[in-house]
Amino acid sequence: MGKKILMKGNEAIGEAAIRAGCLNYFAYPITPQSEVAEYLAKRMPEVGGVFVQGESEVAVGYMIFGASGAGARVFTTSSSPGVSLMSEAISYIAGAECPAVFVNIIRGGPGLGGILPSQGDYFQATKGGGHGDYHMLVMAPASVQEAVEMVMLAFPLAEKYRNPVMILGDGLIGQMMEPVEFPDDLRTEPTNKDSWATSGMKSRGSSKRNLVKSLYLDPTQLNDHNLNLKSKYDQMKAEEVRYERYNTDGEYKILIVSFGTMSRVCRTAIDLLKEEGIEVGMIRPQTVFPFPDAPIRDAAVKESCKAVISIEMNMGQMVEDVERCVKGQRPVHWYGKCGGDVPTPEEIMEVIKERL
Amino acid sequence: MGKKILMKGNEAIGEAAIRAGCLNYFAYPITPQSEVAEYLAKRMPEVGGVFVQGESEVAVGYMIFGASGAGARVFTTSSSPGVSLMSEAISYIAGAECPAVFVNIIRGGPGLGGILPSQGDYFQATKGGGHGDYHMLVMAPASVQEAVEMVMLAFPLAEKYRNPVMILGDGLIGQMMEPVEFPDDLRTEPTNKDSWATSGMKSRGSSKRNLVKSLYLDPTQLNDHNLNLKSKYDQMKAEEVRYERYNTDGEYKILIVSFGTMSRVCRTAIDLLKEEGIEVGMIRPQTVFPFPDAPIRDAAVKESCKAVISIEMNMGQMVEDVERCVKGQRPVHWYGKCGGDVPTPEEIMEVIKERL
Amino acid sequence: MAKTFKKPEALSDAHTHYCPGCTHGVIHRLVAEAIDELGLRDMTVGIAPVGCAVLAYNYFTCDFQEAAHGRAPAMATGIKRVRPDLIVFTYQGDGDLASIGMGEIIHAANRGEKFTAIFVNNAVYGMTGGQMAPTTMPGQRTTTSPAGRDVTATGMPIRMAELLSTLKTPSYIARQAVLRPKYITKAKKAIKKAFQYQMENRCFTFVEVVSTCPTNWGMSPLESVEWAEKTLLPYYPLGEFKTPEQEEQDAA
Amino acid sequence: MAKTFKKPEALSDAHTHYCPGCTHGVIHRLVAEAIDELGLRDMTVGIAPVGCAVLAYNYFTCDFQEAAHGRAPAMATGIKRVRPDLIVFTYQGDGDLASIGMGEIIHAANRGEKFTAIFVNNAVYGMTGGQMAPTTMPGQRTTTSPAGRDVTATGMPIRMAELLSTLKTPSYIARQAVLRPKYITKAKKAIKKAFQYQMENRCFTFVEVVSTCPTNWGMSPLESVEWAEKTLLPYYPLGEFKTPEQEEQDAA
Amino acid sequence: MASKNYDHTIDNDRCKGCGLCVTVCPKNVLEISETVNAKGYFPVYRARPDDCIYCTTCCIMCPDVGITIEKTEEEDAPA
Amino acid sequence: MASKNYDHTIDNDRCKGCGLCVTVCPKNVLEISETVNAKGYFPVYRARPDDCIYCTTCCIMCPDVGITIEKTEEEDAPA
Amino acid sequence: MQHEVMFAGFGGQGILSIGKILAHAAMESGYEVAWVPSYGPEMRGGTAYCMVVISDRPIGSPIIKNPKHLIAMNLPSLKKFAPVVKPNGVVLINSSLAPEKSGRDDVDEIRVPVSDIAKDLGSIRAANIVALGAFVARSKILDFESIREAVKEEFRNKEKLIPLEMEALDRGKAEALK
Amino acid sequence: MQHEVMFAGFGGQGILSIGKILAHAAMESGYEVAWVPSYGPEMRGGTAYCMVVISDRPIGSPIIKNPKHLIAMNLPSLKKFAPVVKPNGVVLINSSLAPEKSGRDDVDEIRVPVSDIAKDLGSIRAANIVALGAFVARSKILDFESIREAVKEEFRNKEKLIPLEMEALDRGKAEALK
Ligand SMILES: Cc1ncc(C[n+]2csc(CCOP(=O)(O)OP(=O)(O)O)c2C)c(N)n1
Ligand SMILES: Cc1ncc(C[n+]2csc(CCOP(=O)(O)OP(=O)(O)O)c2C)c(N)n1
Ligand code: SF4
Ligand code: SF4
Ligand code: SF4
Ligand code: SF4
Repeated sequence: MGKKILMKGNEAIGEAAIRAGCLNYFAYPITPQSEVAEYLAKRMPEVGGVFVQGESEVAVGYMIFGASGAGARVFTTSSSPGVSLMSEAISYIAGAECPAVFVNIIRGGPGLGGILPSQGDYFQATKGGGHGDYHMLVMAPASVQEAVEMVMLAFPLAEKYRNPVMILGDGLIGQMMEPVEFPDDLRTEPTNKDSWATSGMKSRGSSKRNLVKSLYLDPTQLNDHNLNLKSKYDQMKAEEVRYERYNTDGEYKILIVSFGTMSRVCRTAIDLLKEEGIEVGMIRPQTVFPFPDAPIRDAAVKESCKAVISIEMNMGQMVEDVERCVKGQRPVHWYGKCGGDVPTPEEIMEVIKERL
Repeated sequence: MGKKILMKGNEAIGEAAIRAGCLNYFAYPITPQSEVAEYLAKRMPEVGGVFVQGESEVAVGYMIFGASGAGARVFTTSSSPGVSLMSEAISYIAGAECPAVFVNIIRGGPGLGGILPSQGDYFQATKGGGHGDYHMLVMAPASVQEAVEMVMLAFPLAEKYRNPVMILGDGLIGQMMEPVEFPDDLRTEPTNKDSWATSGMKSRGSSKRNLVKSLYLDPTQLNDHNLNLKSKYDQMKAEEVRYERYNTDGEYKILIVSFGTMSRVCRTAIDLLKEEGIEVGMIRPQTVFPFPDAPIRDAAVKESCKAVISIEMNMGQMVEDVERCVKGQRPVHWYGKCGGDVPTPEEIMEVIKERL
Repeated sequence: MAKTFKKPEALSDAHTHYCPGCTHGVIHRLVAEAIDELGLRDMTVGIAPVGCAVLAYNYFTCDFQEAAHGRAPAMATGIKRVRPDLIVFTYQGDGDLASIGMGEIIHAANRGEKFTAIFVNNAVYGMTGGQMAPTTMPGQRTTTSPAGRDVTATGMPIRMAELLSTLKTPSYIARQAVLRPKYITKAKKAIKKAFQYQMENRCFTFVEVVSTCPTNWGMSPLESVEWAEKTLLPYYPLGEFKTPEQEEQDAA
Repeated sequence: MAKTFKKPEALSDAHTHYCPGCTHGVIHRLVAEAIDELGLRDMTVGIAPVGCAVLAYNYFTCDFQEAAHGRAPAMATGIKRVRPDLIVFTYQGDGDLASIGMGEIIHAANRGEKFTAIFVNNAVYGMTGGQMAPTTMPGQRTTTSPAGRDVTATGMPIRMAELLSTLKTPSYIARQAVLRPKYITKAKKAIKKAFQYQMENRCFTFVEVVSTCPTNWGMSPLESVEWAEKTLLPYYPLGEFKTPEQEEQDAA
Repeated sequence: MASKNYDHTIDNDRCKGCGLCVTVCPKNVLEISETVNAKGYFPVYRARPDDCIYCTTCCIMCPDVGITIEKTEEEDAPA
Repeated sequence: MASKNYDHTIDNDRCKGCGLCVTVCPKNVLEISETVNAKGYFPVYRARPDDCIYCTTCCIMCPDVGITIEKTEEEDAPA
Repeated sequence: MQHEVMFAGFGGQGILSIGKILAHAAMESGYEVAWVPSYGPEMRGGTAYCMVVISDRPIGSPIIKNPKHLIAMNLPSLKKFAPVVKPNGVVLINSSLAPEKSGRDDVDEIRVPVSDIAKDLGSIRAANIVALGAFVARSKILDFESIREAVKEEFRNKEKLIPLEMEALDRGKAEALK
Repeated sequence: MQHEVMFAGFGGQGILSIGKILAHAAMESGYEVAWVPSYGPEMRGGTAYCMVVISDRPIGSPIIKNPKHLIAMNLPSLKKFAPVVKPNGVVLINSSLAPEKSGRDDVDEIRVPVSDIAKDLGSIRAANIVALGAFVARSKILDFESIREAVKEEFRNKEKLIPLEMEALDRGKAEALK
């Protein structure tokens, strides 16, 4: 680990990508993530990397597709409306099995909404905003440091699965400054892509041409293709689930499920409740796809636990996954707010007390 | 009801919109729904309506937004990739509370995928393909006749909720010819929109100007706005759930949940199994949002019912909603195929027998 | 020579959120004056862009819709096609219209949609903090071209008025500026003419207005006006590029 | 005068799915010949559009990517920026490039992306069953203009070569046809020249090719060729519209 | 001259002190004040009101419609 | 003349019978046959092979690379 | 009872329209019907086919892997579909373009040179109607009159073609009953 | 212990940067820190503010409704934020632009004419540093040396400004300890 430096989330994300060996960045400005582009507009030339400001998010999505298809390690960053415009491209990239990293610094929605932190794109990110059967592997950081680590992890994962990976942050993660350390050791060499990438037959010394496509006109082939994609998503569910437990060792009356910025507020609330002698546990999904089904169910059915509350900066999205995996073993409640008015610890304490 | 005529699903959908009093249509060609545009290119001029071929689905989405915002009854049709390109617009339209009808004649995905029937856009349609907290009211027809009825119902519902409504069909519904009757009586007058639509102060005889927007920079306002949207979705859940039961009166060992084209195959399978003395029940959601939670749970917990199978022309999407509402009371399985190779009744029978 | 001057009715009393010296405000006023003088306020629908003018709907007193970034021309098309009797204008920045919205403006112009597009060219993305726009000048420093726009990597600035006037469909295409009173008076005329053509249901109408962005140019309002005159006007010449008269015969 | 003729290496043995007499096949062959003659096959990446040429990757023997409808220029940009040493070409129809892909082609051209765009103008949407394209001629009947294209409602056909050549960024822009051998030979030259400029890393290169769609025009192959010559060529003149030489000084 | 029948008002709170009007005034009537307004800007004021010829040039330049000129009474017959 | 040293082959199964080559042949060598091929098309054939001057015009026109011309042996010295 | 009829041939042989005529006749005769076409790029040349399902109760799955009957208008489609036809169904072969046999002994195979017949009726385009007449006559799937009506309906806008098409129907019928 | 400091004023008064300097100093002093800015269209004129959270253990929520301390660089921000400050916190008021009082008797209020001081130091832009110096000296939130270092760090690329900024810091300190 290097020394601690104070950095804005957006800039740290840009730097993390470079440290992870990603020197290709295409993006279109949008609040609250524009600082990534501004940072990399300066940094990429210094490290001999590529920075291109696309004409739109639609175009950027396909620049990413093309670059990734040609074998490059590549990423982009955007925010909610911009990500919607990329949803066709994300579906194509998943269908063509290309690795790529997308960062969504969520802002309030729907529509133009607002520019303050929100978690309103949970569904879009985890259930596939685009058409067809595909999933992204989605990680949700709760601090600038974690954003850095997840970005650096995203590239090898994208290549392991030849699938898009999304970092699901929010305006606070992007705009806030916190101390960060860059784990240099995480830097990974891109995997060998000679078997599929359109890198030019000559440069990979092969006489076999490569094809990057998502079209399968024959229904049986398309079904097989989808079964193959499904097997990758099943493998993610088996191998890539990441989550954090907080205060779940002892007895707790209530289990909170919360991710990203929202989980930090919950952590404070849990600490304050502890001082009042009220025990509350929390599971914080770090991957929201794959979702930590079993850990949440196990934590929910603990003798002492009377109810589960999914707390989100939205109108109730993750709660559907929580309900699904709690399987009716405990009542599942939801609390949330959106639009940037992040609930305070005091508010959360109230919500929890009502459920005791 | 008029007399029976033999009509292709796509053309029947176009005619149904006109019968429902929608004389404004904007679209971009895409297989397997292009016949809607071709049909209306002829028909709209005959009835003094508007047909515009937009330059792209992105543009079409906003033509719909503008026209609806100005108070017109308006709709469009597309297929999977085209709908992905409309997802930003759909989020804006929901955010600005404008009524509009979207028809998605699903084709195989992800990416370019194929052009044959599929149900791979269930997630996109029901969980919001676009960003932010919004839902469309989504109806899934199982026949050309039902497509007609749902289209005609879609406009009053869109206006009742000032929210986009989607008809979720598939390539078969669009391409197949079946006899249809047009219920003339369903034709509804557009609701009065003077309170919000930008119809021009003069023409609505008002000195109050109207504003159609989705931007709420103040977090409290944006939160309130979202709570208001949420209350509409809750109302849909209370008032608009539509579904059909098949063979659920007696005892059945297995409950199938299936919608659209797939449910027709299941119906045949259920009939054939009956002949073999095997009783299987089915719930066919006609609205997939709002989803028939309670009816499915009730049907699942029936004494005789040992298991629930969600059968879909995709890799397992609706099954998550089925799991959510069955709440672990019964094992929930999934069977599906995608890419256009629609499972046969024989196949479905096998699947059911394995679960007996 | 003494005259009176007051705020047009089509403008509200609201104070704008624009930075000191930003000429967005002047352009708002000119549009509002045209609407007043032609008596169109109660039959006009404006369309706000996504850009610094996103809140334009707070400053006008006619019906308004707010578009997504770049899509105002598609929304205007939707409105005009279902309500040809309404007067519709879009108000768009250069990131909005010339970058993400390029497809929409070209096709709306080419279909000959009968609305008026007011195109504010300030050579930069204002609202998001001064990134490079397609209209940014060679060598101009922005937050995404920190070393100055490198034309070998990003190409030359796009001249929308010239580009649109090459389309065969008849239209009214003009470029004016609001840098000094002498330009402002001409800009006013062009904008009014555009609305008049629209009233006659004549053709697509487009007025590009060279404007300033002191904040993101990092200059004082006065420096901005001078820089724009010196740097922008030579590359973005003022005048009428196309009128329906010229073209109607060809199209016939 | 006797000569030999055989299938270029860059073309596969696969029989195409194109309709009888469709000149897509001729254009494929010309591109393949240029690639062969310049010895580029093992360093070339082609990009298939969404359109009748969606399966182009089956007919070429070099690396290929398949784009989404209209987005090939963005994908080509992505590839060229990360692998400037590769030769990249897009192959796009008029619905693909001139309608949904308008924004992408204009911005790729204006950034001066160093790839070659082959633009097949057959005045109609082929694959989806003959809908109107931006290039459809006035009065031409299509499935979405059953009464013939009404220019008062849909505007005049868009001339992409002319439109792109008005951009200030240097580029090579030409239009040729493949209706008869005499045109085919010229088209071949233009395509080869485009690839040569790309090899020199010189500029964005664009060759529009006037082609036929017998199926959706509802004509025999021969009638199609004659109709295209009579109707399309007068509106879509052949030749070079822009060469980098002309422009490099201005841009400098 | 006519000017006496006119009223030149600067809306202190609308003014953002951009100073563009100062530079365009043919009579050099306007100056930026020393005191900040509620918005935190230093608004313009008429340093030499008597020189004003009510030509509206400042009004035309002002991006914030901060300056208005009204007639006070009927003009006298031209002197 | 040289032509004897050349071989003009029409790939019966590639041909879709569009007939474009027929119209461009300067020597009117080609005609559409009466018998359908496997694909269901009526392919062209060389009705008057001896008139062929091996100019490759048909090859250039053919959209399906259905016609090829190869050298058979070394050309004799020009007669 | 439920009948499934597969029509197959080259694009341009009028495959879809005879399917549609049969479906229409069946509907007018009071049956439930569904007509499912092949669509998509196959349209570019290649084979065209459609499936018509006729039933006396609501039709469940209109997607049929093993149809009861087959009308094969050319060789490729005979080869492709003959093997999947259910036993005892009618297999009508256009012997003008498909010189071979179905290779099935459990079906009612009839070989009719419908293209040649159409040619000497003066219009190769009528071949599909000849086939339709032959099929309906042989399969007795519907009352022959109803097909006459449906054909007239189909050519409503091409009045002057109707006599020819009627003759085509009858020539087909005659061949089938030979 | 956890301190939350709210910095507020006009855009252009250097609000965000003094927040950043404080956060940086705190980090270098071994504390956990988070700096949260206001962002978005408010930047167009209007009020700018930022929140700095300093703690000796991991910071939970960085979103604070009731900060411990307030630096109000103008009148609107004094009015907006004075009411929400926690009791016993420091409220520093730029009396040059905010002639009023906080109206709180449960906080440690100091009024410093930081703009005027900066003016006679020769640069109005240094007003924010004067305020920072005054605040840190009064609140003792950090060792004053660490702030000196952080300011030097901040002006690393504007070497020649450092003496001025140092003086600004000290003038602020002096005022605060008066
Ligand atoms: C789809 C989408 N992409 C990006 C943005 C972010 N965004 C808001 S305004 C803007 C550009 C504004 O610049 P311009 O159009 O030149 O207008 P100005 O602010 O200069 O007046 C951008 C990129 C957005 N809101 N939506
Ligand atoms: C996003 C999207 N929209 C629409 C389509 C449907 N589509 C496929 S090809 C095509 C147009 C093809 O026409 P053109 O580009 O002119 O090529 P041609 O077929 O004439 O060669 C369309 C609209 C699609 N696949 N994806
Ligand atoms: S940022 Fe620029 S364009 Fe936006 S209001 Fe400020 S000066 Fe005007
Ligand atoms: S449809 Fe038209 S463009 Fe497509 S292959 Fe057939 S002839 Fe060619
Ligand atoms: S009216 Fe004319 S003279 Fe008077 S202040 Fe304004 S610009 Fe100056
Ligand atoms: S080679 Fe020339 S002469 Fe011979 S068939 Fe072809 S076109 Fe005719």
